[in-house]
Amino acid sequence: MINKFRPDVMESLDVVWSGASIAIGGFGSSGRPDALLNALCDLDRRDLHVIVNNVGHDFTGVGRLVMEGRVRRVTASFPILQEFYDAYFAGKIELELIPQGTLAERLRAGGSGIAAFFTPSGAGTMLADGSFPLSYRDHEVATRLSAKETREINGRPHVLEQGIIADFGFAKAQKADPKGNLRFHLSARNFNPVAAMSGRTTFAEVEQLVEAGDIGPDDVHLAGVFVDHVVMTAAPEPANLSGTMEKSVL
Amino acid sequence: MINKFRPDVMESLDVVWSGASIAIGGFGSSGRPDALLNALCDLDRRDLHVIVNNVGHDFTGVGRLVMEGRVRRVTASFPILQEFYDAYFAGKIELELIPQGTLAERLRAGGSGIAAFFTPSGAGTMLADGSFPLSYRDHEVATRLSAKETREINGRPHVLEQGIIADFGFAKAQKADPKGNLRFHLSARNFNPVAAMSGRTTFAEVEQLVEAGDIGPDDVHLAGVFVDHVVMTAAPEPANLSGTMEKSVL
Amino acid sequence: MTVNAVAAATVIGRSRDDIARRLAEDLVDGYTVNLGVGIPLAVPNFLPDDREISLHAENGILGMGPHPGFGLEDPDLTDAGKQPVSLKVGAAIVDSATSFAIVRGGHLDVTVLGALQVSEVGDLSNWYVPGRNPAVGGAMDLVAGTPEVWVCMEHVDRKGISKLVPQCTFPVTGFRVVTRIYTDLAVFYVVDGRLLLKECAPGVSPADVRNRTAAAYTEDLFL
Amino acid sequence: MTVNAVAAATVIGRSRDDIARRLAEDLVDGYTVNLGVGIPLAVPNFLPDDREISLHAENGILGMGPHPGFGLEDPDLTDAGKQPVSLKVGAAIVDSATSFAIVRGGHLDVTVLGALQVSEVGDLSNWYVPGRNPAVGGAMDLVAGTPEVWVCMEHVDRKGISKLVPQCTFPVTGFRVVTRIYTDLAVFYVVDGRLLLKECAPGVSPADVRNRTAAAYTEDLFL
Repeated sequence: MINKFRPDVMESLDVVWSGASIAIGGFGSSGRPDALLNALCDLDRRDLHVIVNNVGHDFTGVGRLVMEGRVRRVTASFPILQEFYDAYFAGKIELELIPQGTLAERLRAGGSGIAAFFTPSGAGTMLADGSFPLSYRDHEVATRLSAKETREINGRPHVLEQGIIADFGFAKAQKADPKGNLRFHLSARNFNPVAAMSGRTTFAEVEQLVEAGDIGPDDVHLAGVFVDHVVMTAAPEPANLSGTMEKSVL
Repeated sequence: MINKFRPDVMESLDVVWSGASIAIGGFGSSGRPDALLNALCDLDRRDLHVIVNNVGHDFTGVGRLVMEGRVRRVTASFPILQEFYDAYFAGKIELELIPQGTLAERLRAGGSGIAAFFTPSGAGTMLADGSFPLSYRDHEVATRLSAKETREINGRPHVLEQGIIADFGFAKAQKADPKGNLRFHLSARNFNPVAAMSGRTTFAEVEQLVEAGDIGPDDVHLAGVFVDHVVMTAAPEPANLSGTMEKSVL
Repeated sequence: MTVNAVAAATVIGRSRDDIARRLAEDLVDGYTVNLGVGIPLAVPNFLPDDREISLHAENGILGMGPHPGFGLEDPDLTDAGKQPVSLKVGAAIVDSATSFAIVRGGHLDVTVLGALQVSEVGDLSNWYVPGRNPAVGGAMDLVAGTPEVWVCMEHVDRKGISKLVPQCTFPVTGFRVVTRIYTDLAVFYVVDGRLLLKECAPGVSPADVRNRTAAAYTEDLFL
Repeated sequence: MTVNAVAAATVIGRSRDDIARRLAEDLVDGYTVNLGVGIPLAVPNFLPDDREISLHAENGILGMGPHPGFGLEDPDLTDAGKQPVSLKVGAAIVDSATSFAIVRGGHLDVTVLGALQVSEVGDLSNWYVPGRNPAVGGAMDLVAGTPEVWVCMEHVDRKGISKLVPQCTFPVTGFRVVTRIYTDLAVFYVVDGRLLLKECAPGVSPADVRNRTAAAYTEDLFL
């Protein structure tokens, strides 16, 4: 019988290598796969390329990876964390900044065998014209994001964006069954399905393991075919996170 | 209060003009919006461009439109109906034949503001190289599908496919609430979500109208923002269609 | 055209809340709307009771409601600013790819955004101040995909310099995307790449607007 | 190389069911597989009990089961051939765009298809016989996206002509996509654009295969 449940997060995640690219779900701390991210730190992986919407507002989640110097490049739309920017301007991390919708679509495209697509988002801007600083050295621009191919379609300029196939996908879900079928809760869904699709090998951390059949065929949010390994979150989510919410005020 | 329920199919569909392009859900007769298609015939609309996976195996659904000579062009992957092919070879209907996955993705792309995308499906084949007959005259090829732009990406040839924005989208669902949120049943979902996304104006025919809130926020298959008008199916689906199934054997 | 910064102190137009209130009047019953940070966040407070406006949040909410009240926050239900929110009856959740399919595909009616600058042809700058931390979020998708992009902003910045400019000097978010501008002093429409002054705020004269506006525009006031 | 059509009558290899049975042996526990029409449809009948193979149908089913039995058919649950099917426990339904995201994105393990012709570098022709009604369905997506494309077919056509050819003469479905070929006479692998004879059917000799095969290949028989 197919059973994607893995009892030990650390053992399961040991296949992730230093230098890997990892697509990570979550929007801020909502739906962020913290158990996987912490395990990655505990396993001492380094030189990572993380593809994620936000780096975070504190030293948890991707913020911890950044603070511990484990990240070589971030592909994101809204990093937030000041310490991330400090590392960026200091030349320690590259930032591939892309529009949020482009990020979501690039992850979906990569996971869907779509090599590239034309979108109007960002056409003609600094994020498409080759001027945005990808990296700094001594607080001077060292390299810039490559200019993106632009084409007029239906009378409007569009930029060509590449699908992202990540070495690994990290998702956080509410529930999983042994086939890897996932169900998310409210807006914690966000980037998790597309991060899972983008990964060559995908890990899902979940709050609840259920029996096969407990998630009805019409109630599956992400089909198990996109998921390779299911682990439990380190701790169940507290019912009320108002304390955390206060901290997340920008 | 937003209420997308429309009591009269004919009155509601009267906005569809002859010559319109219509993206239609369904896979064979499963999930096919027959009430909408019949109303279109009863309203005597002609010269239509239908975008649909199958023309059908009999004279219902899109088959009726074809048999009544109302269709100028079919964009499809698997037409099936012999009378459709007769009309095609006789020069009465154009056939834009495209791979099924390309059809699904073109509809989603059009509805998602993605103007075009590169896919490996069909690269180098008759469906991409400009040789496939789009139309016949006196049983000789009159015009051919345009050759598609091809590009090598990641070492493999890909073809550029355009997003499809249809004038109208026709979908069939199991349930709708007044906001137009839809829920589908099993494999009758198929092309319905993407046909709905592709339409500038979208009609959904449903078996059941429910109150707002009856479909939970995590249980919506297609958000009401993609749906403009909701009508009832002409007749409720019988619980058991084994008779119809017999007829559907190819 | 130069801007008379001194004159700014002598004219009092709409408050930030009043800008949001004025914009809210123009939202049509049944619209689906995305609200950016800043003044736009006040818009829901001023929607007329007889209109149902559905709010979209980039992180995948359609039918977003206000803060649920202290102690009722759900970490799995936050808006695009990571703040706790509630859901209206009939709300739907989508993933991020579908959320931006809705945005890019033109399925929203209006996007309401703040701005650093708007040019006289409707170019918008609102994502990046060079030298500060760069972040873009969904702004470029929202302006590229939404048919109506309405800006709410102060007419002039803290130094009294017009934010309506001949050409944007800050990095651009989208070109020729803004369709309306609501400021403390006036309401402008952008039609076919031309800026039209449609309305002055109560107590503000067309001359007051002229003195504080660097962009070229035509007066086309509602009667 | 010419094909000795007369010889075909004197060799009896695997039946169509036996071709499906032979292929089924090679499916690994846990695989997700798409089955085309023809011989591939018989594959589920021969899966060993100790292996769980998930079946995908293009119209959006993962975990498809057999016909539910007469009287239990559901018009909302059919396979890619429009036939009534059932669901296995733990099945999932997806829309057509996601179904082909799964296909194109390489998330299936094996696609099993019938063929008109397979070339010696693994080109496949199976979608169209010129002069007949053209239809393609999901074949081009399946061969473009699935890492393993296994063909089941008769070794020669009704006229005794080899379906393994130096170059496809029928319109091609996909270039260099086929990885294995299971016929009534033999099993071939395609490795780095070269055809390898891995196995002859019981009672069939390498010479029998050679006599009925127009494509160039190397003998690389399993010991």
